[in-house]
Amino acid sequence: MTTELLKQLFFSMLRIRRVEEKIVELYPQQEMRCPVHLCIGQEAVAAGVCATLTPTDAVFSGHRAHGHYLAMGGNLKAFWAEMYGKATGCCQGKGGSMHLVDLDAGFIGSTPIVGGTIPVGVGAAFGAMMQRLNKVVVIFFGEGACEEGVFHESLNFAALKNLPIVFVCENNFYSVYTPLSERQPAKREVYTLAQAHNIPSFQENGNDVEQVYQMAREAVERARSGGGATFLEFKTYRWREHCGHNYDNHIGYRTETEFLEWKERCPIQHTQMQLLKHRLLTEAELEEMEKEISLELEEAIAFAKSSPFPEQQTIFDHIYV
Amino acid sequence: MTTELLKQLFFSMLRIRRVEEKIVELYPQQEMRCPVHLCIGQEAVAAGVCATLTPTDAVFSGHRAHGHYLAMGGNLKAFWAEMYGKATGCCQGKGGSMHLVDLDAGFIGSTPIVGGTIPVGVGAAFGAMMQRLNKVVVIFFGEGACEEGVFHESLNFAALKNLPIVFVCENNFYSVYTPLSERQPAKREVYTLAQAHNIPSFQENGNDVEQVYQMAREAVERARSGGGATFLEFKTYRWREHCGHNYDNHIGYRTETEFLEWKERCPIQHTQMQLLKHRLLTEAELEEMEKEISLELEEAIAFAKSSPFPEQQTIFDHIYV
Amino acid sequence: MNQREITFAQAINEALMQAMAEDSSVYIMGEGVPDPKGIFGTTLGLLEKFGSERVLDMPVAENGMTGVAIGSALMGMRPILTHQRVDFALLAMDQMVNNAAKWHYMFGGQLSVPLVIRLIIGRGWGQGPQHSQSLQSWFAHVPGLKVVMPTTPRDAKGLLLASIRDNNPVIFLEHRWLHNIAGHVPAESYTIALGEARVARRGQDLTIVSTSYMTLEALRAATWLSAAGVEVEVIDVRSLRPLDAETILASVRKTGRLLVTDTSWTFCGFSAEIVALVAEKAYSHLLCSPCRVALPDAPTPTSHAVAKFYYPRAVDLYKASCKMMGLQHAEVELEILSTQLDVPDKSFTGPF
Amino acid sequence: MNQREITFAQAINEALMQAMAEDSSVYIMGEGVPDPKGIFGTTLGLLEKFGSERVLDMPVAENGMTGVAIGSALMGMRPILTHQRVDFALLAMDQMVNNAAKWHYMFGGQLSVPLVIRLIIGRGWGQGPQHSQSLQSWFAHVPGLKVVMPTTPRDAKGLLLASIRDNNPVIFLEHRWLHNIAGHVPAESYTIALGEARVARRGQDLTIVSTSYMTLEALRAATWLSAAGVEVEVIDVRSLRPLDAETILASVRKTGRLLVTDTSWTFCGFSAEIVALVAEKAYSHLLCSPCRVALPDAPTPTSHAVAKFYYPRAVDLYKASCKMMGLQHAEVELEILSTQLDVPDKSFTGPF
Ligand SMILES: Cc1ncc(C[n+]2csc(CCOP(=O)(O)OP(=O)(O)O)c2C)c(N)n1
Ligand SMILES: Cc1ncc(C[n+]2csc(CCOP(=O)(O)OP(=O)(O)O)c2C)c(N)n1
Ligand SMILES: [Mg+2]
Ligand SMILES: [Mg+2]
Repeated sequence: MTTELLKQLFFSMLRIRRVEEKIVELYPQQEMRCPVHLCIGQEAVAAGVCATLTPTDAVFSGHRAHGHYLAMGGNLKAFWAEMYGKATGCCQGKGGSMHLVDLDAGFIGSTPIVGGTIPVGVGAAFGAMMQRLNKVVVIFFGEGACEEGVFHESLNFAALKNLPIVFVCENNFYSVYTPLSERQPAKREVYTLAQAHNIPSFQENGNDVEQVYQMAREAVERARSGGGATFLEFKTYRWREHCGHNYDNHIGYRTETEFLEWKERCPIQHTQMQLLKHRLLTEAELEEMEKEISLELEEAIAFAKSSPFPEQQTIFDHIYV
Repeated sequence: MTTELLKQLFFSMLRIRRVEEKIVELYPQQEMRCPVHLCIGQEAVAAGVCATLTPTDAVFSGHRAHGHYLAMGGNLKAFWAEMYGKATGCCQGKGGSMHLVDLDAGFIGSTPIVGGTIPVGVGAAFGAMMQRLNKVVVIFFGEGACEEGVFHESLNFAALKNLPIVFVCENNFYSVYTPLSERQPAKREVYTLAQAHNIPSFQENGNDVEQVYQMAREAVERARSGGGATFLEFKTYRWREHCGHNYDNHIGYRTETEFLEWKERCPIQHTQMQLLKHRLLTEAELEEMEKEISLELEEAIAFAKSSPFPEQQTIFDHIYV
Repeated sequence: MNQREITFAQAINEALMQAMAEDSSVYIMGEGVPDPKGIFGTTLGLLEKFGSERVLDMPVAENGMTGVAIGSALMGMRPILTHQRVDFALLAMDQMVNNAAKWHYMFGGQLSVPLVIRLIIGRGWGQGPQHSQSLQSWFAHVPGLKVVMPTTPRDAKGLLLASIRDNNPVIFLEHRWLHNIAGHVPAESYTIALGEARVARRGQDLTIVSTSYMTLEALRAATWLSAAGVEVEVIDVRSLRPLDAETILASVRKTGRLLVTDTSWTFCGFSAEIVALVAEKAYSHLLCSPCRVALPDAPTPTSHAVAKFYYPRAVDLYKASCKMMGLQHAEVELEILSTQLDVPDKSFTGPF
Repeated sequence: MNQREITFAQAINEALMQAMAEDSSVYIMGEGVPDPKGIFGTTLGLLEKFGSERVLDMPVAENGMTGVAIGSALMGMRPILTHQRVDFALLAMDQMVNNAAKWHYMFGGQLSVPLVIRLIIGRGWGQGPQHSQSLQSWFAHVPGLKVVMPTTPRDAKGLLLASIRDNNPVIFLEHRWLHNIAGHVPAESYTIALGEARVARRGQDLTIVSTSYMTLEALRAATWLSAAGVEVEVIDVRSLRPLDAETILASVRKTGRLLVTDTSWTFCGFSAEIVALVAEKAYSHLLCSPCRVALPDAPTPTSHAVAKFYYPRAVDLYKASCKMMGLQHAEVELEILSTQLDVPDKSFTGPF
């Protein structure tokens, strides 16, 4: 991996982190009046996978989608405006945090029904193939979504039609507060489910952006060259509460120890250390990055705050074309 | 396998065949005014599996359920009366061919929504386990049902809770007129889907009642002794049209050759030859069996024909308890 | 004047043929679509003409395949998804309602889902509780969906072509008992606008608002009523959502009497909406209580001996109308009662 | 007299506690049931008391788990299945409607499905199009299901206990904005019969028929109207199926005016059924057009800036009532308009 690329991946992760942290900071102002599912701790998957794509590809995601949207280059102003319920939001205020879209960036949409965008993504790949568009579709979802029947229906069809898809499962071990042990049989790795549908399936450390990138690149290449779908399971960890801006280790569904172990394995810290250690990144450059992000953030938030709310009658806009 | 048992299995298959053939004979009279999904050609699975169960176990099935009902010892009179839409039918006329039940025989129910009874069967096993009932649940379905998401949801839960279930998949290669190749990825055996859920899974010739029996017995024993669920895939073949009493090889969705090959492998013929060859069955005994079945059939049909139709107001019976 | 007659099923088939020929982004998918029976004949010949890429069967996976259709629509395709019975769509409510109906809305008008879902509803020949439901009232409840139920072959073709060209998800419900009925259908490609009811018969004494197959029963009742001196106006709704409220209200304002008949359950059903609409908007014009004749409050029993009492018929509309008109209805020997009631016509020998 | 006050959520919790203590075949299952938040507090403490065999979480697999619940019910268990939002039940319509609603019927009365499905509906705090639907009209359409929507803590407990003891599948819909509202609840175990409406306020000028949270809005409007000299009778439906038609009809026969308010979409919704019922059965008693005040014909927008106009409020009921009474409604400074409209109370800070 070139230094340039690694720095790019690092920047992408850092940017996601800072955006999420800004939500943490501002959420208590009660101006973002919608549920938020933060991805702090999971940034490497978003950054690593999306770096292998172009805006002419197509990305889908679920409720925990901020990172995917941002890593694909989704417009930050439109993102913040959407969080604030403004008319200038990426969904004109119709969606909030759980519905993101930026067609120019290839981010087709995220929705909060668990598993809901999986068949839609498969269909997008199918539609693109029928139209001979050279599009790779990436669908992000959690390990919980693999319990929904529609996940299997989607994989079966993807395999049947040899569709250009990369299924990206972020296995963070929990569905809301429920551990895997209460939901799936013991000693069965998630990625083997996809294998059963004849889809090449791999498992990797989701907190190492280089490994994520390598694995995703192979999968995307396979898809692009007609080799069909791939399933990637990345083990990772969500730091904050399932929904909301707080920490919640104290409420008892997981241990502080477990959290701290994963915090140790912070994907951003990890890459930063490597970059610094090998002198691929200077402290000055790092500061520059932080400044760039912070500036962009300030602008976006100012934009969001100063944007108008949608008018009452927009309730009836866009129900039908 | 004891001769006694083999003869019993043979008799069970023969009885199913003769019942189905009688439907073929009488259906054109237009007194059975409901869809019928005959299992001619697939009798070995029903006979072999159900012989390993007792009436305190619980069996579920789908649209092609006649054989399962009969092999479990479902009441023949109530069966015929149901086919004729009579008040004395096993569902009092509410169900017809696609809804069979005989609680005394352990046949809990069959319904025609593909995959619809799979989670219900799993739930029955769960309920029985919670109540410490020593019950094994068998769920019959076709390979088409394995495409429904609920199939996977059910298997996941069965594995998670280590439930006493035998999943029996009759793979007859078609869903209505659609071959497997248009529905599932090539070179992927159906039983491997279940394996992915951590369920011991096997594949066997579904036209050899001895093999079916052996495999089912192991699975039932595993379930009964706390070993959890097993998935059995039996390859077999439906001779008649998907729904109805005719042959339909001429309409073009499958070849006459394919049909004839499978007809050669008639499960009943196969066992009969073996029994006769080893002189375990005499021609006289065979005749006796035929006579017994024919007599039982005549009685059942007479019962059905002479039974009253349900009264108009029964439309409103049994909507609520 | 071209008075070419073809059946409802042939009209559907012709619409599909023409839509696919006109627009290469139209494709059709469903269990049985390319098979030798071709969805009661409605998809026959499509495979041969347009190939297996555009005319395809599918796994038995209704929710997933609905999602697939939606996704392909987002990429510019115009999928037509078909289920042989509306009951199977119960597995796909998530994708139909959570995604198809809302995609355009929830992303602020970006992209749309030009999807047609053909669902076949039926009655008779022992279909029973899980194979003969009629769920239009559910679909009509959901903003973002359009819901169409043609009665005549001409409407079947024109409405299907309009549905396919529509950029929104359209639920297109075909009653099985209409498939074999013939009528005049123009040969060329044409559309009938969604959202316009059809006045199937003019009259000034009583308005019957009907959906799908019940329109035929209404017309039958109207003939008998005419003989008894009552002129019925029959309004074939055609499009349940958007609804042509004006045509219905105008008729009731004229006749002062409203009878609604529908193939779905009465309670909380589409017929309730029509009565509510009229009660709210034309209350002062009503000369007597409005009335609903739709499915009784029970699942479908299978036995033909009782199913024949389950489904409302022309005779029920006739009786209800007489009552509304204050007529002592003659104990007419109604022909309909002498025939088998679980088949649409003599050629039908099951299963569906 | 014991005037112990607890919240709606506590009342649900108490009902669950008592039902599980009384009957060992009762078990409760759902995403989040045993977790630290305990379904908005309604299932807290159950795990500790009854153990993980009877209080369990589940995979994210709504259709399958509904089937599992049904199967266990067939074997004599009494499952209570819970989804944190009704929208998730869209994935389970197949098992709810094809199986749960029909099992008893389609097998001729053998076995039954004593299943309670708790579904939570809500509004506000940016839940948006896929997380705030209100689907009671769908469930109420289906014979074989019972549909319950309590408003008061007392009813919540009594109706839930009755639902659990009922041998049929009961869809039990809780409005999220009711959970924190306190009221008198008897400590002992008691039931309130399904199928009986509650007259929440007596009056002779106008009848408001309301469901769930809208009952509170109706009572608020009734207070204002009383000040304007209009005495409103508020009927809290409680049980949508079976429906207590008699109480509603008797009230309308007395008042001559009907306003229906419901948390679901207006078009083809439950409010249409009530208007249709009254139009059919009490037409001659109506002094003016009946009126519906329910959700507008749009998916839920997320932005709080527009969501506040989306949901009907007491003020809308007030205005509609004034119109029906022929009153020029004073441009009152209605307190409600000055507060945030996307939260039930000040303690609420999201997300749901
Ligand atoms: C169909 C459906 N069922 C349940 C929920 C409630 N829910 C929201 S997020 C979530 C967790 C899903 O877990 P996972 O897929 O692992 O994603 P994670 O939150 O861990 O990123 C659940 C169950 C939902 N949104 N949709
Ligand atoms: C949910 C659902 N989808 C579609 C159908 C239509 N259908 C009836 S039987 C059948 C074939 C199923 O194939 P399989 O499970 O292999 O059973 P087989 O008929 O081969 O015994 C189908 C698709 C249905 N009954 N239910
Ligand atoms: Mg997770
Ligand atoms: Mg098959």
